[in-house]
Amino acid sequence: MKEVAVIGAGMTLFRRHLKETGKELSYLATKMALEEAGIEKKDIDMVVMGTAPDAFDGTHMKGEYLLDGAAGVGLPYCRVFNGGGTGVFAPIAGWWHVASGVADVCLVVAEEKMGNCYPHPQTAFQHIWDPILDRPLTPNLVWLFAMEMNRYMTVHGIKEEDIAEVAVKNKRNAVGHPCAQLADPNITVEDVMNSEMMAWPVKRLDISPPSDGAAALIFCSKDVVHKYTDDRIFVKGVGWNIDSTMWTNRDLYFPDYVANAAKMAYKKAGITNPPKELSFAEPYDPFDYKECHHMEGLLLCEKGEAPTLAREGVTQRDGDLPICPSGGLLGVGNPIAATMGQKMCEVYWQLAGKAGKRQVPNDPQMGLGQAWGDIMQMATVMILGRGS
Amino acid sequence: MGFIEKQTDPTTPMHWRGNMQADYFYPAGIAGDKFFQHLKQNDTFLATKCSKCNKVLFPPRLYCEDCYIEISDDNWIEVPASGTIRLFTIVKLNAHGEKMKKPKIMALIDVENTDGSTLGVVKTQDINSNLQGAKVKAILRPKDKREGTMKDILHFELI
Amino acid sequence: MSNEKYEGMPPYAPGTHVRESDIQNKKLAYAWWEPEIQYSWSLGHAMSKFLMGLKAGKIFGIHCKRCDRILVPPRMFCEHCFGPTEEWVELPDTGIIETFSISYLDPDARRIEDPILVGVVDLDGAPPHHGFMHYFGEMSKDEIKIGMKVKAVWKPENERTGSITDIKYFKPAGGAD
Amino acid sequence: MTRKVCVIGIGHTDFNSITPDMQWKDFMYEACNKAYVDAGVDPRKDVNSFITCAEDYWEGFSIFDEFVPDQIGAVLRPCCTVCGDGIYGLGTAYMQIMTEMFDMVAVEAHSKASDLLTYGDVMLHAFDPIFEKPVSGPVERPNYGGSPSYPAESPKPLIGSSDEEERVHPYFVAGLEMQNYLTKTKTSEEQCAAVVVKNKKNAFWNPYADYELKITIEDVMKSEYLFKPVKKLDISPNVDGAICFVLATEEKAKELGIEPIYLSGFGWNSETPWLGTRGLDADYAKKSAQMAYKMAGITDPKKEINILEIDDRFSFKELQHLEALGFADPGEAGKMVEEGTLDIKGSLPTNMSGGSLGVGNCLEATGLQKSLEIVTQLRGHAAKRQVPNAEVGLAQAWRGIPSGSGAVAIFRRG
Repeated sequence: MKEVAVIGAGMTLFRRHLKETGKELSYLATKMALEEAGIEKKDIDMVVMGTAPDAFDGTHMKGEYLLDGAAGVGLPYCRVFNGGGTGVFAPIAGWWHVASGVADVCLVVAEEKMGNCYPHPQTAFQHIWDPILDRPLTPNLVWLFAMEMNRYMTVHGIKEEDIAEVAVKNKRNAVGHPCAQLADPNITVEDVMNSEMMAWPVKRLDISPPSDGAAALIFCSKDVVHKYTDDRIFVKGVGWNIDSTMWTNRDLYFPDYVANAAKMAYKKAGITNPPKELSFAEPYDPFDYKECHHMEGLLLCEKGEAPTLAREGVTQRDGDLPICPSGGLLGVGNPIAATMGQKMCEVYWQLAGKAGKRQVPNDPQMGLGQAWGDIMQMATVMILGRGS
Repeated sequence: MGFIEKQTDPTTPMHWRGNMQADYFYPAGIAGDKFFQHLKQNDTFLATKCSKCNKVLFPPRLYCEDCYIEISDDNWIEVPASGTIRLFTIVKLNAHGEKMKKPKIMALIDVENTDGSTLGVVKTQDINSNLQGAKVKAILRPKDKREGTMKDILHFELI
Repeated sequence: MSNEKYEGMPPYAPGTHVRESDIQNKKLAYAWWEPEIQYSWSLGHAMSKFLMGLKAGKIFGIHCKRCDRILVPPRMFCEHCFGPTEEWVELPDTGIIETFSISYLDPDARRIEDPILVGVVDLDGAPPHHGFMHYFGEMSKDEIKIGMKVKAVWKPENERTGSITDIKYFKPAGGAD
Repeated sequence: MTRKVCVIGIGHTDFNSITPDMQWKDFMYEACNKAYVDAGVDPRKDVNSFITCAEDYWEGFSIFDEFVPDQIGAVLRPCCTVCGDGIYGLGTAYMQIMTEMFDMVAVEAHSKASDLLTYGDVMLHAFDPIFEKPVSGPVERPNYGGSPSYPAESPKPLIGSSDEEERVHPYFVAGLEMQNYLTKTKTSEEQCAAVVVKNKKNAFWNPYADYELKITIEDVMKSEYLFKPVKKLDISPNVDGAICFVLATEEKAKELGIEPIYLSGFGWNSETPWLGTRGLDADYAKKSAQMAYKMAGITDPKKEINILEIDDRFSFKELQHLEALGFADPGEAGKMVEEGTLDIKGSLPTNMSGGSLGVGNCLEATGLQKSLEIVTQLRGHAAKRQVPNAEVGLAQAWRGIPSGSGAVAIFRRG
């Protein structure tokens, strides 16, 4: 196995609608990553595309459609997909392209254009449900999260106010992010609590917005990293795991699949005490309770303890265990697969000390990014760390 | 492992109907917007030239996909809305796989003064003639009816 | 496109924001497409039997003997042991509320005044946390809670079609766990 | 020591034009189950990672990955979807095993094309939405149910409507490509027809092929032009079928007492998605083969590779791919099929299974169907269609209209 380094990252603005086509967004993100790595298209051996449902962009075989924007013309190019988990899964695929020795330099591009689905991406979300058991009940996507959030809150006796702290933290963190869609330096818990009720217990400000956007990341083998950069940031561990399709046949209060994925990544990274050994983490936060749910799944705290940590400020950027220093999905936006930008690109920039106003203090050594997808069943985890 | 029971009664409900219907709105993009804003006012096309490989790309792009460099504003060129048929086919089936009411000629047309081509519908009297290499021009909607989409090109006709 | 410089990475935020009003006022060129995408999924044995059961006013589960687990909704194989399932079991149409939501959104994300009560029913006779999603009725948003006992309210027999909607909703069955 | 990756188990369902008795889950379960039994492994204990190759719109779900794990044995295990042909899945499994993180990986791909009622419309949905889709016909849905409703604040911003009524079938691209191939290589339509005759004949000896046919070149030539020069019989009809492969390290194979068939190389490549910019010369096949040959250490494919299963979803594609893969000079492949070189008894047996023309077009499972035949042949289990003494075989698939992407896999007997 080859050790794999990260040498460049890029991302676009995140907004509800962007004028650029998906191809053009992929190009802009890739261009930024190539500039940071100081390389050109000819230096790339293989390309991985990460993009979530075709039904958002409105193009069948969306990977094929996007490929010229993602520098895939004339190169081995493939697309991986597991719903919302794609944002961290595409980098994992990039990792195995290099770790296996098949490619020396692999570009990973993630793109999403949710604004294409008109009048609302919600229409495409109707088709993620089981056609026989669920779709006849004309479900709304928010129901799914409301049901999971309710189960999580009820089992642990958690208050909505504590969970709202997460939305406040992330939207404030996003103030330091030039691409952010919903940064707000003055938001309070009251604002979240008073925001419009969508599907109890989920309120408008508990949710990340649908967005257009793209991100890119470049991996290379340790053998060649000296050609491109003096930084030494390596992939320390990867993990992914899926649970059953039958989401009504399991207790939603704890995500076993996240724990499995995390254990796989920790084992590979040689981590035995995750909250101590990780300098910070970027768990997937499309809803505020999901950050808590995932922190517990990632074994960063005890079951039911995450909201307390949010309330006590432990997860603030300058806290003991900074969580979502990028601003996460709640603050920066949620273009499903392109959230690679706030997850793995951010972990890389933080470790490289390049995160500007968002920089986590005390010279972080090891960071984790996680995404979650499908119908509350898929977890993808990647750990980056400084090395020599 | 395997199945113990299988379906043996062909009269039980066996299918479930459904769809993935949604409507789509596609911004034409940075390059596309420029192309269509021009087409709304003019009877010519725009193309982009890559400053590295010198290829004239049609449809116009923000970037050259081979050289992977951005195309600057001064590398946009105006080209006539005409070209040469490179390839054509006579289509007899519609998207549902049924016979079309009238066969349609679909062609790849090399756009004049560019290295690219466009997909187009060709209308001609003699449907059986070999159209490869034939010169065609775009028949555009009247200017006041143009909306800035490919639909502004009604079809192509032989010159 | 904004190319404003920023300290740190990303150094700028490429992309051009478009407002909803720009779309309505046709300020940018765009294309429109309405795809026509229709399916007819084969149901398979398990789901056919389940839907025929609902038509007859019955809820069928199936027993995996290797795991000693009753699977509902039923399927022909057990995802835990990967072995076949065998024995059909008729389950009572009662259960408890596993989790729920009070939705102020309709399927197209538009607001509604009277909220929809929806959630997962953990069916009696099946293992804990096994059931399916459905609506709740004959209770108010202040009464509904996790653990509440519920019972199916069926459509009249002549209106049933062999669908999950042959059950109208689940109503309170009296008492709570 | 460098790892070697081999195939230890294969399984597939029957291939049929419709399969109304099986849900997609049962269908996938059957194929996977057979592959696990073939390899003698328990998916819940032995297989470390699972891969499915699928595209959402073929299946009818916004996120098909959700509806995969149960039936392939992947619950609470690493599992993912690769949006590509089955050979992309094999390559992905190869890479996963080479990272030393996994010893055994399962790859599944299937076609449940009969669940999809609007095949042509779905394929049109893959065209460039700005410059290509609107050329194919009206942008408005022809009055069919299930379209979304519009809130007052954002009415439908429909533009580009026209008087036309019908959208053309996306297979028109094959008409353009075939004309390009015939013009450039001086290949005749009769030579393409000979491919149809050969493959549909081979299908008689393949028990799972669904479109066997005894037919002559004249019969094919009389068949109707649908996308001139593409005739009805030049097109492979759709079929349902699921296939599963179990891949593992050489050590695992030995442990299990299985004679390994090595996956010694793979490659894939993409041309530009812009139809108008693409050369239409199957450059993707050429470049993916170069990658695979390099990985497998093959310097002279003509001499070193004995059997071929290559993409023939349109008859001319077999000839075009044969040339792109380096087995014939441009214009020579047509002569090879006429001379019988590509027959099962010929010197370069090609599409012994009947190919897509004989078996049916199984969408993203095409590459696995090709690989299945190569592995069956290398194992010596191909009965009446067995090619004697085959040591090295190549499987190749294209991602279909309108893409310019494809993949190659090379298998070698131990």
